[in-house]
Amino acid sequence: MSPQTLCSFTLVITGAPYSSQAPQTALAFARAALANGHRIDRVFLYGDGVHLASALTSPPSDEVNWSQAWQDFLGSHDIAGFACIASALRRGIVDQSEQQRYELPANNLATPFTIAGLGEWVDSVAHSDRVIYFHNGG
Amino acid sequence: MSPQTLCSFTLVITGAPYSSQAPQTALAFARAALANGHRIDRVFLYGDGVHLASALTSPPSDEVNWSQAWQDFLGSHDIAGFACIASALRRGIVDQSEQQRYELPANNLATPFTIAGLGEWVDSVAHSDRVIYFHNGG
Amino acid sequence: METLVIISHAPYCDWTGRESLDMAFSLAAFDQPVTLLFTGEGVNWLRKAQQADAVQQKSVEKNLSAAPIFGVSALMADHKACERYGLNKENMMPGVTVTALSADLIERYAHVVNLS
Amino acid sequence: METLVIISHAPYCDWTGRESLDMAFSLAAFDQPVTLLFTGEGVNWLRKAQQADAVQQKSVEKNLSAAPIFGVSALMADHKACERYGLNKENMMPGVTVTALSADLIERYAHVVNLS
Amino acid sequence: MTTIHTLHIVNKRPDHPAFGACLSSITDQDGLLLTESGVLALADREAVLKGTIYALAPDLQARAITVDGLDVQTIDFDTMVALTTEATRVICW
Amino acid sequence: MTTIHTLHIVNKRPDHPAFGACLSSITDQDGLLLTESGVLALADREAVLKGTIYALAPDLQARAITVDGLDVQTIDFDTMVALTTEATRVICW
Repeated sequence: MSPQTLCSFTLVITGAPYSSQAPQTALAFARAALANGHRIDRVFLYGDGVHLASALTSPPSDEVNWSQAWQDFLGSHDIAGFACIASALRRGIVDQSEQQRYELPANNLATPFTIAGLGEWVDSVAHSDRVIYFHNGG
Repeated sequence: MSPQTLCSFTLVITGAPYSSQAPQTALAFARAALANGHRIDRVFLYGDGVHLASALTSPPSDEVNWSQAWQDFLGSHDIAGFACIASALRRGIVDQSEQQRYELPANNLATPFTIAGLGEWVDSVAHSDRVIYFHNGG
Repeated sequence: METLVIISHAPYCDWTGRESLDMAFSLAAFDQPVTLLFTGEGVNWLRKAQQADAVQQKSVEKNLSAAPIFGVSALMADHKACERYGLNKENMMPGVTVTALSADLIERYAHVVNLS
Repeated sequence: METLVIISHAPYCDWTGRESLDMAFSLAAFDQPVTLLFTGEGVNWLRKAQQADAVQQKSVEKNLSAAPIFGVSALMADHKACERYGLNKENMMPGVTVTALSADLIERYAHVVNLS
Repeated sequence: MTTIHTLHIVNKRPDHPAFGACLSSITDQDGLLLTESGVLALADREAVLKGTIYALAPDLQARAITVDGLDVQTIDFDTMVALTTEATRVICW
Repeated sequence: MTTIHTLHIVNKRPDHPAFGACLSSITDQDGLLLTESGVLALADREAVLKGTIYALAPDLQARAITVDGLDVQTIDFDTMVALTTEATRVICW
């Protein structure tokens, strides 16, 4: 692939905000990808990464709210953000329909994230030019 | 301290369910402590451990729901469970009053956990005979 | 366009190993070729006679032995890690190819996943 | 009844170091004696001229240099870790005692905390 | 049961830095209790352990780690609780 | 910019097992991009790196790691994106 080729990316985030630097590194990468004319097919949250989709994250006012920053980024660029259903249910991230199905007291999935299966990731592996992972570092 | 001496314990859990074995090891330890006549002053959730206090955890039905198991244990033995406020807010675990203060769409702190400051932990260090930590392993 | 899923996390201490397996099985379910490679502490997933119920978890031994049926191309284990953790033909589950994590191995796969 | 808080996590990759500091400062705030020990990658918290804003985080350098004022008894760093990461008098923030993590050191503290 | 001075509880895999930090801090009078991934040290040909060694039975069983021929006491949670009450100091690495 | 074959992105501290796994899998034709805690390898006297080495500037700055005299290219996110598009294969360790 020559340097001029435009690419389609999928970003997979497996590290949680505040427990890893993954969401912030991924966001800077995503911004640079778009700025250089590339496309982002989707963002897929897996494992602890699903915590990024929480609507209830409230860090101190002098720290960046990475969940909010990602919601804004996805919304303003109309990029799909998915939280893996199996990872999300185990970690207490649920949307309205899961709330009803499991008779839970609330839901906390932030817009525009949606809940999806691993099929979305498989689709990325098959069709995105590059799948880049942002793991828990440490 | 002789083997017969009864002890007061504080258990500090810093590993999240499904991302660590900490909540399950801690629960087995807590049950054994009570069975042997010891007292548990309090359970303090810190760092990623605050996810244990989520009311929305919904693992597959053939896996143990560690949040539920801990809620039941604390409730039936009338032991206080605290989630550190700073850790909890960063990680999207909030009670009704934090929901109102930060104008959040929901709250997800499971009963009987309450939100508290590090002062509760300092009190344990000063007054419990033993403070035992259950960290993220790996 | 084969994918290599590397499992390097120790068993039972977190869900990373299971979630890596889920990825491999999902690829297989959608007819995407996939191979599993166990490295580091991850090779301990391959020990025979694990009793996951002792820590109130589910065993993955059955899932792993069914991997070929579900369409996973191969189960591989890094030989250095096997040596280090004393895994051999006697105590390792059947159907695992012992090999070496190397640039030559990586070269065979278009996509490599290593949850860590 | 002094507490030793050990910080062994690398800076900025997670919140463990900051949350360990919060513990130490809370003890100090309640007049409980506490010492901080940096080991392993944790010694990198002590390097001068960190620009945390480059990764949109807050610097802890100010907090650390104010530690004695807030009542933290001492800041210590493991000498092997300092050597490994090239930390010396020139590039390490002032006020840190270089020592060795050892049974003798541990012996001085009733309570030891190591978030990890 | 031997009386131990400091009880070191390690739930980390053998090549985790915390395991090394623990080994730097342990004496022959201390106890080393292996839990969770810590029990893998008993299968690890490169591990050199110190102190009186204990391992939590459920974690050994889950991982099918055997201690035959090793100088290790397999214990349950009741004994773990007892060890924490008897030791002068408990460190959870 | 050198053309690289496989791009290895490592965000782990130098003594993390994934760092070792990466080094087992890298050739001289490959690129090694250090991000997050990975940049600590450049201050680590025990680290032996391979391939064409890149380090992400913001992560270096945050940790006050200098690369003077080292054979390392300091890059920004634009270059990181370019490297991922040019490499035959990208592995995130």
